[in-house]
Amino acid sequence: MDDSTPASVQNGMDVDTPPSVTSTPAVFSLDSETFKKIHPTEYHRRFLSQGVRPDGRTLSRFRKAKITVGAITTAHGSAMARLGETTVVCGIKAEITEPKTGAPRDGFIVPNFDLPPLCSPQFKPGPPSELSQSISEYINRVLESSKLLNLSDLCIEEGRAVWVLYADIVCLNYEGNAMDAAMLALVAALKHVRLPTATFYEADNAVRVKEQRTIPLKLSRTPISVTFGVFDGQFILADPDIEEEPHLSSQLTVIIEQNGGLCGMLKPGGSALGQETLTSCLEAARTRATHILGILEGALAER
Amino acid sequence: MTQRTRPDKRHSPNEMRPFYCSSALLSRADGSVRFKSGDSAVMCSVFGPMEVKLRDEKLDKAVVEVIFKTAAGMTTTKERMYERIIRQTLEASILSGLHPRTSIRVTLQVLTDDGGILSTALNAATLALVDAGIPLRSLAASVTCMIDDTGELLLDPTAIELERSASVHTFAFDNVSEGTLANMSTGLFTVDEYMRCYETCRLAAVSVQQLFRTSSEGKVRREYG
Amino acid sequence: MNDIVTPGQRLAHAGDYKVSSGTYQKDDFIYASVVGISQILPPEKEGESPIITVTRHKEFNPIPDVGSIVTGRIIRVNQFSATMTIMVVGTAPCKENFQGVIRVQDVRATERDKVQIYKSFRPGDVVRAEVVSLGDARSYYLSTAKNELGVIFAQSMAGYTMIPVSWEEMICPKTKVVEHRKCAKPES
Amino acid sequence: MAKKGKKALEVRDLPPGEEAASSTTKTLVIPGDHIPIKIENSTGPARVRVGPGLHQEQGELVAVKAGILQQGSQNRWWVEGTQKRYVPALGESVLGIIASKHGEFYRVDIGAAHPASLPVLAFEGATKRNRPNLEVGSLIYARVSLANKDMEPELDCIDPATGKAGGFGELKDGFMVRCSLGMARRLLDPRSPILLRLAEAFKFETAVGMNGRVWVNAETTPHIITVARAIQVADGAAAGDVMRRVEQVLRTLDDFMDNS
Amino acid sequence: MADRKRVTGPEKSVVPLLEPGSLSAFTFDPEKRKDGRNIDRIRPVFMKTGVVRQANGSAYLEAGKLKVACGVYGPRQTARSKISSRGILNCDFKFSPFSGGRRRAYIKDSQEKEYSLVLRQALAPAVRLDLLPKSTVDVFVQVLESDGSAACLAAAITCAALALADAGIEMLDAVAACAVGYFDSTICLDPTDEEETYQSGSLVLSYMPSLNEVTHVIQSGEIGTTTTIKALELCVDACAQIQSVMQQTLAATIKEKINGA
Repeated sequence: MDDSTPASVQNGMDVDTPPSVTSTPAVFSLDSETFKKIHPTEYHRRFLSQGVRPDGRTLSRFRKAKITVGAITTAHGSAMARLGETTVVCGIKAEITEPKTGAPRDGFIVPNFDLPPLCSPQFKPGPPSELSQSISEYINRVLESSKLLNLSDLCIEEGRAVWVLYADIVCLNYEGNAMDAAMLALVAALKHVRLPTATFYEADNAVRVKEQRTIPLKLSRTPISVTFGVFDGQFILADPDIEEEPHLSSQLTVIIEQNGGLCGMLKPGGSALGQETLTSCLEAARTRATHILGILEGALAER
Repeated sequence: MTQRTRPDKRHSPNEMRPFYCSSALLSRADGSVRFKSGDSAVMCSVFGPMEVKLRDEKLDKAVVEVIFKTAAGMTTTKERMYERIIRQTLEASILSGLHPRTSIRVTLQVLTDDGGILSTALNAATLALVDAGIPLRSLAASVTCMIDDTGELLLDPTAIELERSASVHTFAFDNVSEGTLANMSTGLFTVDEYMRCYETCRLAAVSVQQLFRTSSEGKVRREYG
Repeated sequence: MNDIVTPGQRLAHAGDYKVSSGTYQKDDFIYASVVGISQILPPEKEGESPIITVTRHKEFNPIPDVGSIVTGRIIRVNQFSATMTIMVVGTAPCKENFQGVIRVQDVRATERDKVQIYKSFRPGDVVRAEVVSLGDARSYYLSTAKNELGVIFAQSMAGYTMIPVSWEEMICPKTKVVEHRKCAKPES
Repeated sequence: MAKKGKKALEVRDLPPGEEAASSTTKTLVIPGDHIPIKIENSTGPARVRVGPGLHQEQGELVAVKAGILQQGSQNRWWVEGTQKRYVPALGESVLGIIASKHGEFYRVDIGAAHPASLPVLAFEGATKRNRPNLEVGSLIYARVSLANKDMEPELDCIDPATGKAGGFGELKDGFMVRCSLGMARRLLDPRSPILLRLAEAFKFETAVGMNGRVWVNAETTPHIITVARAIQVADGAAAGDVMRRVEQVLRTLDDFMDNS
Repeated sequence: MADRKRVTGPEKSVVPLLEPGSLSAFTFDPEKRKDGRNIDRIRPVFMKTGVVRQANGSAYLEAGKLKVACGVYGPRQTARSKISSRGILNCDFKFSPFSGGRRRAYIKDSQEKEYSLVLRQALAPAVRLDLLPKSTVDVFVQVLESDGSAACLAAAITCAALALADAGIEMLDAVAACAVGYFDSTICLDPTDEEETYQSGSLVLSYMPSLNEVTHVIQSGEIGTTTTIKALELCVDACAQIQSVMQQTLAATIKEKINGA
């Protein structure tokens, strides 16, 4: 439905039968679904060696991205991002707090990414998984180190009151590539934030705000996260999905701007990646970022 | 060319801090190492291959567990991210298929942090795995560098230097593959700067590999004469 | 009456039909218990009421039942049993796996006292088995004591897919080493 | 059980090919190092046999552990390292502690990743009616009869050559010390200077397990402690320093005996 | 203690007060509800199934600003050594941090724990757990936006029942739930957050319309019996309306599939 793959490509590839399944040395010919379940890595390998992925995409093809902003009225800014069927919602709530003594004008931004048990059977109830903690932490670092927001813009009264922006990103339907979807929803929601005019009243040491929310945040840039999967150390898969993720030998995330400036790179271990591959991933990421920015601008204009 | 002296008296931006390691400190562990790079020091102990909790058990390979603790003993999201990066980097090195249904636990305790702690921890972990005799396909060596606010590249920066960083880059390279095993870069940087950091760290990793060899040699020679 | 029905929908008077899967009877009526298509099937025996049933609209997460043929992977072996993770029930892959155990007495039908688990299954083998009982709290009890049941896919020590040469042996095509297994007879 | 008195060399025979490294130059390898030995197409007596610490990868031999590259008889190659965790190998003698009793077998802790099982029938003369009676916590000396990465290790207490106990079975009295795997291997060498030196001083018996456990028994407790201490101080000491430390332990014993 | 498993912000923060005068005047008048509804009307409700692909069944429900998603997993093998001839129904209710007036923490609070329990009590009588030996069915509800706490609970129950039906779990009936607020002598269906601040009590009814059986009632406030009975009657009618939307939604899914095939 949301798959941007042309129908011809999808139908042209007989998705139900992986290429050369019957040539298995096994005496038992398993039906495709059973084969996929029992030998998942081999199932993917057979597709990829023919230059196509089980969902019909080519190796370098990203899933369709879709952004809508403003669905959550209880938030000061909100956005829903979809990559294929991966769906995440980011709601940003602004509250008032005291600044740190060392930085009396600086407000706070607190990003958190949650993979609740609702979104996939691989996430259990209880404390957040290592994956969601790592994504939250990396996003936090990117926000800080790329100086996306000038935190002093969040000052209401120096040394007394500043805004704290809680950016909570919740995944509703997990179909792979959480990082890209989370970053996209976050950036879209930040661009959608409107804060009310706030005044600090010395008399009762309290901040009061107007009901209308009119003040947008000033973002210094628009970083886009673009993730690649590496299969068998040799196939580079753009935007890996949930079926591919467990079989990848490595992943690479590029946080990039439209002009090609970088805000982060993350390759959390796995098989080695050479300089040439890095260069080609950076190229592909830049093209993808330009495409995503177009969609983002469209979504913000529609509002 | 004017050479600035770095806060810790190093003369060149391309100079690593001196590093040391000492091993077999914890008698109960199967392998243990203290790795020190300048004033950043990490203690690492390795247990395994040992029995694994049934729910974590993997049919075809050993489970690698990494525990990363700060000097204060805290575990926040930052430590969990480090654990994930270190675990997945070590997984690429460990021949885990030789010990299915077992667990290999790597515990990292930061003693002091003066910058580049992720690299220090990774190097400590690699050496502790060697000490424990865990079968390894290769050895992962990690190096951190930064680009400061003037655009200068500084290898192996200290905490004071990191305060002036425009971007920070940590890489891991092994002694058999072409390319990087792990990379975490943050800040604002260009593709050119990134590639310069990649190349600088790749070269510096060779000297870390040399340390791996001499320290193993020292230990074995001592015991076997 | 091939209608789309939803749970709780009243389908018929109690006496008119015999209830079957997807339906239930309460007081005087028969109701649907799942979303799907309701169907009337002819009676099983002459003189009985026709059968009413509702077929689910989508693949239900399969659950092993007594008599189900299941396929899965051996995860552990000891002298007394082989533990298997059930991945496919019939031809339906499970969304989440179940655990089953093949006890030494259930490996084959003949000479049960001579069975050695190590010579029948190895971790990693793909095995087809039949559910014999719901078993204990942890596992379903499985049996391979039929010709068509047993190992259907196994790798040799050298890591190659082996070819069965008899009911009890498989050969590595590369190293020509023969290993013991309880092999399933391939369907012709 | 047989008494393995006086000298360690009587404990058991060494596996063939491990008497000594035939190479005189000691090559140090670390994981990832390629070993320039041709293994392709080597057959017959020249066939390269790959031992612990080495791995075959696409026709090449690669080191996977750090240590000294060793060549034994029959062209067997391995890496001698400093490992402490035991990985069971077929035919090796180990010291185990009974962890639990089951109907047909005991579960035994041998310090490996998985506990080993020891069938009740794997003892000399054991039948369904006449089975050994070992308690949880008992120390046994056994042989690894099954070692495979896919399975729990299995032990027996029968010497396959004779069908007799041959020294395997429960070890009563005495004391067990732990040491590195390398130390255990060196103690098994009939020329082990440590045990030879101790044997000059007094009588004792030992049973050395390849799993880094050594059982020691002697006439008096101070003598037992002396052997145990000697092994412990030698373990991890620099090669040139081992005998000096053993002498030190022996002197302590003399002092103690003189005083008492 | 700070939650170390998440990125933490400042220790304390507060929702800002509104400037006096900027507050748009609101007083509850049953004749003039802000959204134009009559007191015996529920918000128009939109439902959708199959929103979470990895789940065995899932549903999304939107009523006005209220937005709830639910995923059902199972039947899956019951963990640990609990052997039972009946299946187990687990329910988990969670507000998203941004779903209400002030930002909520991730760790479950008492309200979420209570609602999780109510969810199970309201659904379990309808689910044929006798047909699921050794198995567990997990129901996870995530509120994206709340507008009226009682209405939100009712929406969660309805959404979960829809997801259970979508998962193909056998049920006696599709449970539908709805809420009323008591405003002195007036009973008002499906109150919003704003309206709730003026109410003196509330009632949530979970009901199986086809069987005419109640699975759960929860009421608070000092309410006379006759008023309660009247409220129940109102809810019963509303539940029938809600169930018909559920049925249409489920039937539409099948039709789509038949037409698509």
